[in-house]
Amino acid sequence: MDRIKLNIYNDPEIVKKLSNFIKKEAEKLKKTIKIMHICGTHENSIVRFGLRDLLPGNITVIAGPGCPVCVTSSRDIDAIIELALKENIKLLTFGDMLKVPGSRLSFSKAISMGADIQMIYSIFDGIEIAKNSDKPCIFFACGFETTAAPTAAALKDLEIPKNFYIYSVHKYTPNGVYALLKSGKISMDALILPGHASTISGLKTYERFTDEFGLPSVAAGFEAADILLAIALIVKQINNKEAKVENAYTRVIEYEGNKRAQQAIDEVFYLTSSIWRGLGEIENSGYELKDKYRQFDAKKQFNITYTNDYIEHQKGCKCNEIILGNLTPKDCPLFTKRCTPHDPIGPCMVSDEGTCKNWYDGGLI
Amino acid sequence: MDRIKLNIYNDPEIVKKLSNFIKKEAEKLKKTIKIMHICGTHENSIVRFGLRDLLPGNITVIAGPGCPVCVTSSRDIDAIIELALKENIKLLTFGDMLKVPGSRLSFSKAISMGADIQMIYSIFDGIEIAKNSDKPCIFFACGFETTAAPTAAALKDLEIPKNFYIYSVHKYTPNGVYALLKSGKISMDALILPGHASTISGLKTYERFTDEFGLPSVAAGFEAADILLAIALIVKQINNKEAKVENAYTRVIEYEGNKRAQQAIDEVFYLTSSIWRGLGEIENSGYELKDKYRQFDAKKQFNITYTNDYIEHQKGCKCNEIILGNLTPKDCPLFTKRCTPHDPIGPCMVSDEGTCKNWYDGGLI
Amino acid sequence: MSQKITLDHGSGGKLTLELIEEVFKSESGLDSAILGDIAFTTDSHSIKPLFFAGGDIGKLSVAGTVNDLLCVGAKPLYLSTAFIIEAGFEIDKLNRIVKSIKEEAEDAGVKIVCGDTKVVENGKCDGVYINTSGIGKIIRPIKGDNINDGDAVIVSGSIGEHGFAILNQRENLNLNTELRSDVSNLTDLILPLIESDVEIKFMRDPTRGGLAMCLNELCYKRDFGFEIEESLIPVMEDVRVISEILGIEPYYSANEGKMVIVVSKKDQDRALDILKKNPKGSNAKIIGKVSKKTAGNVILKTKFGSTRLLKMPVADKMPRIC
Amino acid sequence: MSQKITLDHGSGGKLTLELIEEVFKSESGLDSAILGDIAFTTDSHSIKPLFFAGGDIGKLSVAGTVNDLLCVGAKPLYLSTAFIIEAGFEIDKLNRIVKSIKEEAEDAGVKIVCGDTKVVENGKCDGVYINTSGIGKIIRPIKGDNINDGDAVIVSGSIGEHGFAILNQRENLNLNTELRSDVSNLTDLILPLIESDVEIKFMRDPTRGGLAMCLNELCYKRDFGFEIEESLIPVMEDVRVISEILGIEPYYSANEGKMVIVVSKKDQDRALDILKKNPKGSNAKIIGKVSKKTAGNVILKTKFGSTRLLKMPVADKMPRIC
Amino acid sequence: MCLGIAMKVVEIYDGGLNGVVEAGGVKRHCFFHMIDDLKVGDYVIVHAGCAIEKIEEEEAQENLKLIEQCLLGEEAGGQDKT
Amino acid sequence: MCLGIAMKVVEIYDGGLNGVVEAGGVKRHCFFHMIDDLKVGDYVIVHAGCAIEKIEEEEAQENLKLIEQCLLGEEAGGQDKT
Ligand code: SF4
Ligand code: SF4
Ligand SMILES: [Mg+2]
Ligand SMILES: [Mg+2]
Ligand SMILES: [Mg+2]
Ligand SMILES: [Mg+2]
Ligand SMILES: [Mg+2]
Ligand SMILES: [Mg+2]
Ligand SMILES: [Mg+2]
Ligand SMILES: [Mg+2]
Ligand SMILES: [Mg+2]
Ligand SMILES: [Mg+2]
Repeated sequence: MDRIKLNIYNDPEIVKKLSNFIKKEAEKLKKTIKIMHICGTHENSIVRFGLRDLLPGNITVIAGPGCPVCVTSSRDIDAIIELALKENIKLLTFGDMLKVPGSRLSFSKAISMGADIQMIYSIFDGIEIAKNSDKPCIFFACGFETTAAPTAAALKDLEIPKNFYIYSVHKYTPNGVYALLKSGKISMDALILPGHASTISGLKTYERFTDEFGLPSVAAGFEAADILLAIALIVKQINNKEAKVENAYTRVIEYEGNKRAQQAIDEVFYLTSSIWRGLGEIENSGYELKDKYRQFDAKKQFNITYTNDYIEHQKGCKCNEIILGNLTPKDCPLFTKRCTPHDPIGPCMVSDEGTCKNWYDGGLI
Repeated sequence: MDRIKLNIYNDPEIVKKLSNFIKKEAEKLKKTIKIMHICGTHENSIVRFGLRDLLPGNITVIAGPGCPVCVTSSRDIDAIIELALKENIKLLTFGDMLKVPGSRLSFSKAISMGADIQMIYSIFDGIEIAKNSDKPCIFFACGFETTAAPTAAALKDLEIPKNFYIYSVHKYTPNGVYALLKSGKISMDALILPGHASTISGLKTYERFTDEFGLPSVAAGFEAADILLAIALIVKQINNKEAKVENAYTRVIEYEGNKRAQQAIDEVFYLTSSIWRGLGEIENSGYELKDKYRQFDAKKQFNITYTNDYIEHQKGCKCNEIILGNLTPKDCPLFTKRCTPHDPIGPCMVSDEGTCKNWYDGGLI
Repeated sequence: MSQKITLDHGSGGKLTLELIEEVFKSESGLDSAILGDIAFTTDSHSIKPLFFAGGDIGKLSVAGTVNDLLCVGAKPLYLSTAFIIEAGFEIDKLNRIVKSIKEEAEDAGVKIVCGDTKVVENGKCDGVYINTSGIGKIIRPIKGDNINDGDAVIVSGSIGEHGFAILNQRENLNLNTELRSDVSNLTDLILPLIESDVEIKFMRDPTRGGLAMCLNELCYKRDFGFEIEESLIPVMEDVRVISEILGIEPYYSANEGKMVIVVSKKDQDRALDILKKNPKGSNAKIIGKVSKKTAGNVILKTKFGSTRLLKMPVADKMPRIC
Repeated sequence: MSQKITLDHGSGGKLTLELIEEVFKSESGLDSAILGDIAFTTDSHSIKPLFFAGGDIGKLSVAGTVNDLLCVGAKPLYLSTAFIIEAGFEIDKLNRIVKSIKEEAEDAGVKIVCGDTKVVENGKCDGVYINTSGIGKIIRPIKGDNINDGDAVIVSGSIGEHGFAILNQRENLNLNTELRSDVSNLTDLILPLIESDVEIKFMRDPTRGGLAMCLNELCYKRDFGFEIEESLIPVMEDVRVISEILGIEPYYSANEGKMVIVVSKKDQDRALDILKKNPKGSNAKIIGKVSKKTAGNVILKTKFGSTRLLKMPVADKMPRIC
Repeated sequence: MCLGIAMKVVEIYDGGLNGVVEAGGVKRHCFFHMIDDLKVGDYVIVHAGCAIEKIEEEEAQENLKLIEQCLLGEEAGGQDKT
Repeated sequence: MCLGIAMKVVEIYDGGLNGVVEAGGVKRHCFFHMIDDLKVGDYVIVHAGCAIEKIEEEEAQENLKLIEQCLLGEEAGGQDKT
């Protein structure tokens, strides 16, 4: 990679130096600090690179509500599975969504019961599938602003076949996390801000985190050096008694975010209150299609039934506390026993971004 | 079988004696005679027991239009297959019908294309299937009066579920054969009358065969002795210059037929003109449901499309001439080459009652 | 040959034979390969219903492979089992099948030494398919050569039971009968024959396509045929009745625990004696003989003194009514 | 264990292992059975798509069984092939598959000596399933015993190619890549090793579940584990990129032409030399060692000096996006 | 046409409309809608699960007599090896 | 959240809306709806088949500088074995 040296971020020398720097810097810390990241892919990198091994004992890194699959409500999963079983439709969704348990069924289990559900890699592939299908194709669109942006851009700029519909469960991270901070449900000493979601939203929106809650907030990329750099900057801020938004992933994130993406989102979606699995309703945190796009809105074009007895977490599952960073999977009595990636009890055991799954796969247990 | 000695009819001693009697009696014949049976099961018995081996050279036994599967028109087969492929229905029919080629498809091939078609042994089993199904179940009802009678009795006497329908291609033998005789399409020196169809119709209706065409006509059962007895009686009639209807199957056939069966048929069906595959339309030869039973009549309750370009016999197929007894399978260039029971060209190669199939399976070729 | 595989290609009849010739270009015609002093064979089993009167797919898949090893004069020793299972299949049923495999293997004196398990999408399999492959030790190779005019044809017991028992259940024919599949390994029955000095020319288990297929296959493209006395073929009364009800001759109905054995004429009675010592052979019969005159054909002589060809079945026979 | 079989039971991962333990009660843990001086193995193959970049189900089914025979120190000799074919399957495709089987068998030096063909209803199979069973002559039995601390772990080439090539095609991921399945028999590569005096402790082909499954299975419930240096594992650049695009580590992606070999430390370099003489072994690497300390576990040491568990996969990994 | 076989009535219910027939140990449900005055022990011809006619003893005798008449003619005429 | 990887733009069409990206020999169709002024040779972050941001050279330099600043601090502070 010619001019832009991307290899540097997983160079062992640099990583070790950053690790040493953090250890040195951490000696000055007055107490053990808890740094929360809010991005499943960060958790994945941390586990994969063994980064917790490289941190001093007085720095704990925990995972917050950063997996869009984990925070998708059973209410929506139940409703769309019901539709797929009842009507002659094709349901499209991302691979990580397939095993997420709803109240009774996951998408995978619905497939065994005859539902036509297909994994896609991208909304654009989904549109192609619809073009070649004579069924209504509904894209169960999950994901944070990073994924909402392509959905919006596609609807805005592409010719969408008449049989292609969106069921949006897209969510907006900054508002979700802000609400949780405000409610006191989560607490930490500093935040690692998401790398890719922030390319869309930009970092300005996170200034309220520093201003209102005094939390050092540093955006990070996904290589080992990226995450350690963010932690280094956080520790420096804490030692300097600062609390500011910093960008440790400048090669990708612009402070103002991606204007074109923001415009596409604004054009297509509006923000409204949304249920986050296990966390309840959070205002201004969910993307719904604007009326202008109602013809593509599965929620409006199909007769979708919602029930009130949906189950977000089976008894015993600590997912909601784990998502909030209050507990770790080790605190859940079901972890690795009744709850495994094969037969997950809670959503955190499903996606490779889910904390429980991440710990199951590669955690040192 | 206690009082009623049924074993006697396949006793080798008796069969040999009858054979000898025929040979003796045949010495008196002035010319080679051609005896036609009009029953596929007779052909089957003749082949299975090797009866042609037991006849003298001047007696030829040929097969007439006696296989209900062979005379079912492609027009009906095409129409019902089309419906089964298009609509969400279950089609029921007898095992022998499955491989009969229509213009393009057989029932078997339609199954591979996703049609829901099930073999049944009896209409009564079909009714039970309908009771346990939430689909409309259409019974493609083929067969001569022998089979039309149970269909009629069932409709008349049983509680029929609302989702059970009849597509009748039932046919009435005596009228069909009478029309063929009258048209001169078939010719022979004598007839073996069907054993089981005659239990329903009785033998009186065949008196027009002897009266109008001077044909000795003897009804026979299906054991080796039954058939030889009928042939013996025929040869005797010819030698005596007689032409009368005789019953060589008195243990089963009553001369007047089965009155209750006739009543059931009259109650449920009316006779009308009907297409016999390869033979064209024959008046008063097809059973259609009376208006009273229209609610069960698939032809009235479903939107069935008939085309005019249905193909009764593929090019080269001699089925129609074989059915008429004018040719034998050996005269067909396709026999055992392009036309086999696996991929039959004509209907005569399908049913074990079909002459071509019978010759293929056990004929000495 | 048509452009697409049809069910008939798998019926074990003529189409299967042609497929094997034309696509697989295999010509051995033996139930097992003879490789020096070992025999090797394979069979995949799919059957509906999986559990049937007299057995299940597990028992069937062991018996079938054991019997194929016996056919070439081998003592069956080792079996592999490979499962293809449909997602959604009940583990209970799987346990029953595995149990049945173990019991039949024990009865047959073989060890199951390796296995495999694959799971396919729901609907992409009919419950479970089982492949068994087997290894046996050749006691003496029986290759179907040196067949002479007049050699005796023996069938080890009454025919047609498996096919009709299955058909009745599969097609819901509602025939209430004690009839059970004859599925069984024949180690105890056949091994003594192999170990005797009876001159065995050929053995084959008359499975798919029944006795008719088995005899026709044995003489397919060979310089001999068979003359069979119809009245000598052992058929149980219930099989005979079902045959009449369904309009299917019992010769076309599958067996899974019978053997057709061709022995030199001089040894025919001794062979029968050996078979009859075992209960499984109590109905064994000499049903006819090898005939060079009828090369490639199976002639059935009726009890009336007439003859006819017993043809190779083309496809599975279906019950008929009209 | 759940009451019903799921696709995960067939993923080759942890659930498969548990199913085999609990239902089949098999414990050998070897890829082939060792029966005196012969090896015997079986595998049924179902793959979607049937024809893929780098091979097809025919090649796969030969290579898989040949490689399993090599695993126990046998020279592969004979193969059986048993087809389950869906009615409606094109005979042309069947011919291509059979051709491919023959070519791979020839390349592997094995003879196909027996076969079977079954046809099932349209929809009751995914085109075709093929079982191959194989017999080999034991050159020296490799049973996975006598494993010592410090024994070297070798992988015969770069990993993950088969799994990603298939996934890309099967799920229509539209990745335009030169990547091809590595499917291949390893006779030429491994036989010289077996015939050498290198002290081989254990061999296994890292198929379903990839390297992660293979290593975990080797030490499953054993008194040793592995310490693997992540940076030593050979991964082609395109596999690494696809791994990142899909969010699936290459350790979980299947291989069909690779071997994991545990040799005594003293022989590790000689083993590597032998492998590297063959083009198929040109990327062979020593990737780690046996460690008694980590019994039952596979520890991955990152290039950053940190460690983590490389867990046994539970189910097939699906591409992820969020 | 019309495969039919003789079976013995072993059970009758529903006022004579339904029952069970048997032959060689094989039993099957059978419909008797078309047969009058059926008794257990009677023989019927069963076609497609339905009795289409009863086999009466005297008529069976008659059938045998028909054969005998022929054979008497033959026996009188000249017997060969049989 | 949001798996994304850096890939190089190797083809652009549809007036900049569509194109092809590449990494390690793997190419994939990519949508560029959200990126202005894209040129062949540019690097983008691809998420779910869509470029979500461009990686600019000067910003990449900046990123390295950030690390260097830390490490300078460290090098000054006390270097261990590395
Ligand atoms: S281990 Fe399973 S049950 Fe426990 S918190 Fe995680 S997802 Fe919930
Ligand atoms: S052999 Fe076939 S083509 Fe010829 S007449 Fe008979 S059915 Fe027709
Ligand atoms: Mg076999
Ligand atoms: Mg066999
Ligand atoms: Mg296996
Ligand atoms: Mg294997
Ligand atoms: Mg293996
Ligand atoms: Mg076979
Ligand atoms: Mg009467
Ligand atoms: Mg009467
Ligand atoms: Mg930009
Ligand atoms: Mg930028």
